Amino acid sequence: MGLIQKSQLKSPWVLHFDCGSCNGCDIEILAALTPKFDLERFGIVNIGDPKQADVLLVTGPANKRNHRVLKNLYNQMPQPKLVIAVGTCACTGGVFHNCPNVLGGVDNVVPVDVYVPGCAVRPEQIIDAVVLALNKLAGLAQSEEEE
Amino acid sequence: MAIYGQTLVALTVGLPVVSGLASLVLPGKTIRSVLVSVTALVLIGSSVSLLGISEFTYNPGHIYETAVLVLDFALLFYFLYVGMKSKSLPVIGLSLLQLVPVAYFEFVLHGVKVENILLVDRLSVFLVLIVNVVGSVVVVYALSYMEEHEHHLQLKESRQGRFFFFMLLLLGAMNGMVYSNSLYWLYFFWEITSLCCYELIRHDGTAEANTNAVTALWMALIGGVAFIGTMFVGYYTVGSIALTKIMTAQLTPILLVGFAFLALAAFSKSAQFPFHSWLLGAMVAPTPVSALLHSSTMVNAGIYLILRIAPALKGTYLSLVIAAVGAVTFTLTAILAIRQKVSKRVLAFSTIGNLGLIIMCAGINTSLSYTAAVILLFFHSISKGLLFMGAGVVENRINSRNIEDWEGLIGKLPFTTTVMLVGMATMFLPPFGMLLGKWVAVDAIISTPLAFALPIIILICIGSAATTFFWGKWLGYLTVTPMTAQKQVKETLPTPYRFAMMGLLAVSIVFSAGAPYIINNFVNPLIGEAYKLSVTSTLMEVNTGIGSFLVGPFWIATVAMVLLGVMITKKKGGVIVPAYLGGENVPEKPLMFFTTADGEAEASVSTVMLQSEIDEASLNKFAVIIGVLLIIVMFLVEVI
Amino acid sequence: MALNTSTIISIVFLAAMPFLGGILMGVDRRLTARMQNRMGPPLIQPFYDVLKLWAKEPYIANNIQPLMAFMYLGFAMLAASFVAFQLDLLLMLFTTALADICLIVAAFSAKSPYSYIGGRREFLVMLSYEPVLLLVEIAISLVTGTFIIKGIRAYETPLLLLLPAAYVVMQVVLVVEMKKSPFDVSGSAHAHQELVRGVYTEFSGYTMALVEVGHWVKVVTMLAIVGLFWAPNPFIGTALALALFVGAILIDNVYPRLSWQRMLKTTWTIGFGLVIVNLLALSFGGVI
Amino acid sequence: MSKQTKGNKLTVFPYGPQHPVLPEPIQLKFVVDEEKIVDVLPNIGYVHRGIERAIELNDYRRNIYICERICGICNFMHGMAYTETIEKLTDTVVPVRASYLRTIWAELARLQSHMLWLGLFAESIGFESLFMQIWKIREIVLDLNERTGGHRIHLSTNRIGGVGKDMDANLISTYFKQLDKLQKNYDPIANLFHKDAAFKEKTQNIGILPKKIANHLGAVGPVIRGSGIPQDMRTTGYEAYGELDFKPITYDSEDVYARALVRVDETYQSMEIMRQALKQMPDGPILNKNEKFPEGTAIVRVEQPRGECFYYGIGNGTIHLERCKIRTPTMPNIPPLLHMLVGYEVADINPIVHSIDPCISCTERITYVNKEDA
Amino acid sequence: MPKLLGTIIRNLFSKPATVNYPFEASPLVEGTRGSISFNMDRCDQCQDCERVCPSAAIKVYPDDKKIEWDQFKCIYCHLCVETCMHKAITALDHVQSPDYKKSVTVFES
Repeated sequence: MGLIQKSQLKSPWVLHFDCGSCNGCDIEILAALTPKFDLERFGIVNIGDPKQADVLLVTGPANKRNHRVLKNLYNQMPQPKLVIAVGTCACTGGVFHNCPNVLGGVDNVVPVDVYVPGCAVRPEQIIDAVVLALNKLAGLAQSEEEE
Repeated sequence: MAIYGQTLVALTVGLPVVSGLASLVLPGKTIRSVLVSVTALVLIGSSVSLLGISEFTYNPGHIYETAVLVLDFALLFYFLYVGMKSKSLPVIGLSLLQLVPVAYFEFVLHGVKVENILLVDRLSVFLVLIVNVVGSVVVVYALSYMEEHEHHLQLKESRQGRFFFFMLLLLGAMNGMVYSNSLYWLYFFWEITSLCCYELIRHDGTAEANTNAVTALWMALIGGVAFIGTMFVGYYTVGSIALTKIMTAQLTPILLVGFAFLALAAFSKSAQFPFHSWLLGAMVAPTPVSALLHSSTMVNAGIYLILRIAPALKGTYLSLVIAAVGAVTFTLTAILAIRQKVSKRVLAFSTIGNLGLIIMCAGINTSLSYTAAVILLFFHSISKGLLFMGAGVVENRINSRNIEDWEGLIGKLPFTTTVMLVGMATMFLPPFGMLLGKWVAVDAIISTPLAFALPIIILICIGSAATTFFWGKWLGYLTVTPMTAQKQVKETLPTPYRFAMMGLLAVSIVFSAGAPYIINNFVNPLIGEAYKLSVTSTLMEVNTGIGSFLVGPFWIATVAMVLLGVMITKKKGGVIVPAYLGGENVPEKPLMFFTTADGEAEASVSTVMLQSEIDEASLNKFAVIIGVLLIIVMFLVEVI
Repeated sequence: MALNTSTIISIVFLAAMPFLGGILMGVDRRLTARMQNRMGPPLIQPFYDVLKLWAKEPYIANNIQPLMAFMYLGFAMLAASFVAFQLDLLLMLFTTALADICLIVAAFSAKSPYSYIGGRREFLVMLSYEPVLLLVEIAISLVTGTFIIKGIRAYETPLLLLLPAAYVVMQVVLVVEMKKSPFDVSGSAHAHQELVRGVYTEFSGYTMALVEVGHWVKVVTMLAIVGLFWAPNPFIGTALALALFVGAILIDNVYPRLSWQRMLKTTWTIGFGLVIVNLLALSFGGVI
Repeated sequence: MSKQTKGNKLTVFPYGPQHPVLPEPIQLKFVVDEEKIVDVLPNIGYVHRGIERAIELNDYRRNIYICERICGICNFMHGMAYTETIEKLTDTVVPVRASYLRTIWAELARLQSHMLWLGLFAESIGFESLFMQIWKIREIVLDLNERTGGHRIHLSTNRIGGVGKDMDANLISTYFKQLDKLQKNYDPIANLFHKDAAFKEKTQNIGILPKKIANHLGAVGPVIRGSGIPQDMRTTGYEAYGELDFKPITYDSEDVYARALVRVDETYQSMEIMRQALKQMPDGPILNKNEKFPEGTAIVRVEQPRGECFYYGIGNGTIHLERCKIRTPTMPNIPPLLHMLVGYEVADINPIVHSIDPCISCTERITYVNKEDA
Repeated sequence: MPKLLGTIIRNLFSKPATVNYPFEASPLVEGTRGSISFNMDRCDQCQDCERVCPSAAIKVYPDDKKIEWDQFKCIYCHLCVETCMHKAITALDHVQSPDYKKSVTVFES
């Protein structure tokens, strides 16, 4: 069992969904994949297909139009799965907090495991967030084993 | 022993004719069913019994010879009548081209006398087996099919008597043909198959059916004319029209022209380029007709003729041209089949292509290639019969011949579709027999001189990839099922359907798995008559000396894999989730997605046809031109 | 069957094939990363991926799909065993086609437009590399006189010296087979494309793991065939195979994805053209 | 459509809102015949947040930040356009140095955006290593961004009446140095875009947008310049552009390749403009504070990386704007996009969609009418 | 000849451009806009920062002399730093780290 758990920690494939952000965080996520930051060091691949993804990176506030898309994508991801809210908007709505069409943070729609503040977030923060999320997954897997 | 053999010969030729006549005369569905079923059983039984008999000759007697003569003239006059009725110049012309020379040949030259009129050897027996087993199954299948068909057409008066008469007559004529040693008798039975073919194609009586039937007829009549050419050549060079005499005679250019005539006849019957259009037109007939024409009878007549004369042509240029015609046909039809929409047209192109492959193998004319040809012939008949029967059932169920409507058929007609899927797999995938044949064919090609083999190698490479393509995409399209966990649909089928399809399926699988046995016991003895043996097969393996096909281990591995796969996937199980649709799935509706203004749209898929890439019209034209050119070359090479 | 040394070696080789494939994929990802001036994942990353996928919650598209995914791996292994036990090369090719068909049926059966178009493209991939590979194999056996690998290995002259063009053609075949740019039309390992994941779109969890391993095995099988080009010395053969492997990665990194029409044109013209020229040269040279 | 394809069953599939090639949610419903695109229907609104309404609700001084976050890529230009609008409404004169700084940073943003686009475009055509290469170089621009404004993406240096940060001599020399480094690294990539045969094959003769139709459908920015029409808002001479020497870049081949080349050349152009501006920039104040409340109407048009951006503001003398209408460049480019797509293959979807450089978060604001006021 | 070939081969034999971030520090640029900190001794609860904050991340409770700063709502624009007349807000250059839960930093005198 140890081997599989280790694999889960070593190979988080991410799915990125833009929920209505300003693009700042999106391009930083992409930037995190590029040579300077190279998320692939951690086995991270931007897979783009919810059915094969482990980590859902959400940017931007949930709004009245796209919350169903977010929900759908989350439901199409098999367990174990993690959700990381990337950016201030995804955490709370941020600068869009009083926009009429915005529901607020994405935790209104799907359960969020890690919140990353920043507008826009820096690639280093994304790396930190993934490490945090994986720690949480490790904790989860351990507690399951105890049961 | 001889008596026993002669009885079986008489049975296989006479019984279908008699029971066919009976079905024409006797009314009633039950009587007909019983009659046909019994005939089928007897035919299967007697053809299997024939396997135990070694070579013998047989002269039926004067009365039969006279009868053949009279009937032949009657037949030719009928063709003339048909030509006049349908105002078809080719039919009239070709009928006259036969009538006059035959009359001259018979009444002036008295050339039809032959010592051994009938000759039963391994090749005949093998062909009889194919004709009767597959043919009988198709005829039984037709019992159910024609009921549904006539119900569908809402006919007031049943025309099934006529239908089964010609079906059975076709079987009888085929049997008679493969026994014939006299070219005249061969020619006579040949013309009867043409007649049956004509009558069966126009069975439904629509305008399209009539036109296509006439086309089929005049193309078949070209074969008849070619036969007469051979008869004259035989008479003037060898002094006899017995096949055995002609084949053993010293090859002279004139004699080769005679063989070229026979090859031409074979091409016209086997629908090789440029004669492929009649077989495509024959699709208008009820499906059992197609099943019969494509699998075991009609087209096999041409193959039989080529296989029969091939040993005499060893090492001639004529043989190479025959191979070239086959190879070109194989490749071009495989490409054309990709873009066909009508299910039966795909099957038809596949038939033409596979016949081309067999003719190519016969033309290459080595021991190995001849083996390949026989294996291919055997398995092709079974698989194609199966596929046509499946296609017929589907057609009657969903009222469409368009394969675009076949999407996800496995959910609607699980039994028939499974039969079809396996049937398709037997056509092009290992470890089934057709692929074994193709594999032997490739081995055969590389053991021939390169200068000649290279173009054929390239044609085969392209052709077999295209074959995989068009079968595979069709096979895949049948499995396109929506994502919901749906209830298993029960499919009810009449017994003849079930019997026919299950029977042929079982035959196909068992013989594929037992291919080494088949090769040892049926194919090799047949090869041994004309060639040195080159394929050795043990219980598990077929070895050509160039490669080895491990039939046994392959089957064991495949079966083990399926079992293991079922076990593991059962254990793992899984939750069925809707398809990926960009996250806009409509809840509870697996194939719908939200689109503009929150409207719902259905995600759909089309078939793969490469319609904009393959230009059928110009390819067809090209095929005809190259076919005509090759035939001209075929007659010219003798001069060299 | 008596267990002798060569049989044991064959069994070990067969069992090692998936692992070899995994390591090669790791090397591939590492090399690709380095070519892009990145550090890249650990070498055994592909194993992490597959193990993780295996343990994920099983999501399937329908009941046919998992079985077909398993059959894909199974037939890929069967094809590999033809190489491992030094049997018939031609049969190996047909078995590979069978594996491909299984993958495509799995993709088709999901009735998802993306995986369907991916499957359609996978057919075109087959259409483009199969005849060429068949021709190369025929060329090999025209030279050696046999399709059986054991016989090919017993041939004394290294094939590379006789069939240099066929070796070059194998590079094209390998690029297509490894699903690398410019011919990753049906679904590439990790690159994004218009079809999301193409033929892999509807696989998830253990079905994806099966397909992934199947792909590794197929790549190793193909490399093993390349190794035949210098059969007398297995080390040089391996080096030849690895050279093409690195070549494929290099090509992947310097080309964008081209259309399937282009793929078909390239493989057919290069494949048929070069092999025919090579064979004709050999024929005039009197070798065959 | 040709005769042959008539009556075939068609494939229908949604492209987006989540799609790995699209960083942003937009849905295009495609109807394809085998692989040929027959019809395409756009579905937008996934990023709609109601920013225009929020601008009306907020204190007008706070809106710079929300405007900047209309789009993270052209954030500086949105902030600039908004401040220009307010400056027009409040009759504020911007100091010369401030307008030069704005010009420099606007071009820096263009540089960043075009590099980002070139990378994304490379990835969309399956050229991952080129994507990595371009984005590696782009880090130089982001570095300059961070040195200037303290953040990699959002500069946030616009203030009403000028700019909030100045550049000292040290920073200016860094700019020159980094620009040279950037250009040196960028040359081989530009060379690739101009000359690589495979790249040409992938992008030439697809997504054709004839000059006439481009004009008719109102395309803007590199899209219309790729169709040979030299339309560039910078030539109107806002901020310091009037004093700088540049010409709009156009290509005549009307296809995806032309649009890519327009952007490739514009990166050089941006670098050149920045160098000119940095050299010509006078000393002086950078902020001119004005406490008036906005009144009247104003229209501002700036050239963003994606094309013309249009701001229309109505002030009523209070702390709130009466109305603020923003038309961003992607919106007018969507109808031309639909025209470009039909008739090409599925494989061409990515390059064609990316050729307009879609910025959906820019696009998605609908007109919001307050019932009580109307 | 593909134009990228030279670059690719050069890349292969040169050191990766990657900063191995969590294991080695990422070089921080001077003047990065990071978190903020309130110096409550200088603050006179004028609420200017609360008014200008574009995302309403700062809440000033003048009665309790307490400031709540929601670091998950803050957009790190440092407008408050610019605005504060008493220079009571310090701009830090380290960015806020991610967390499992959203939390609010409270500054009390």
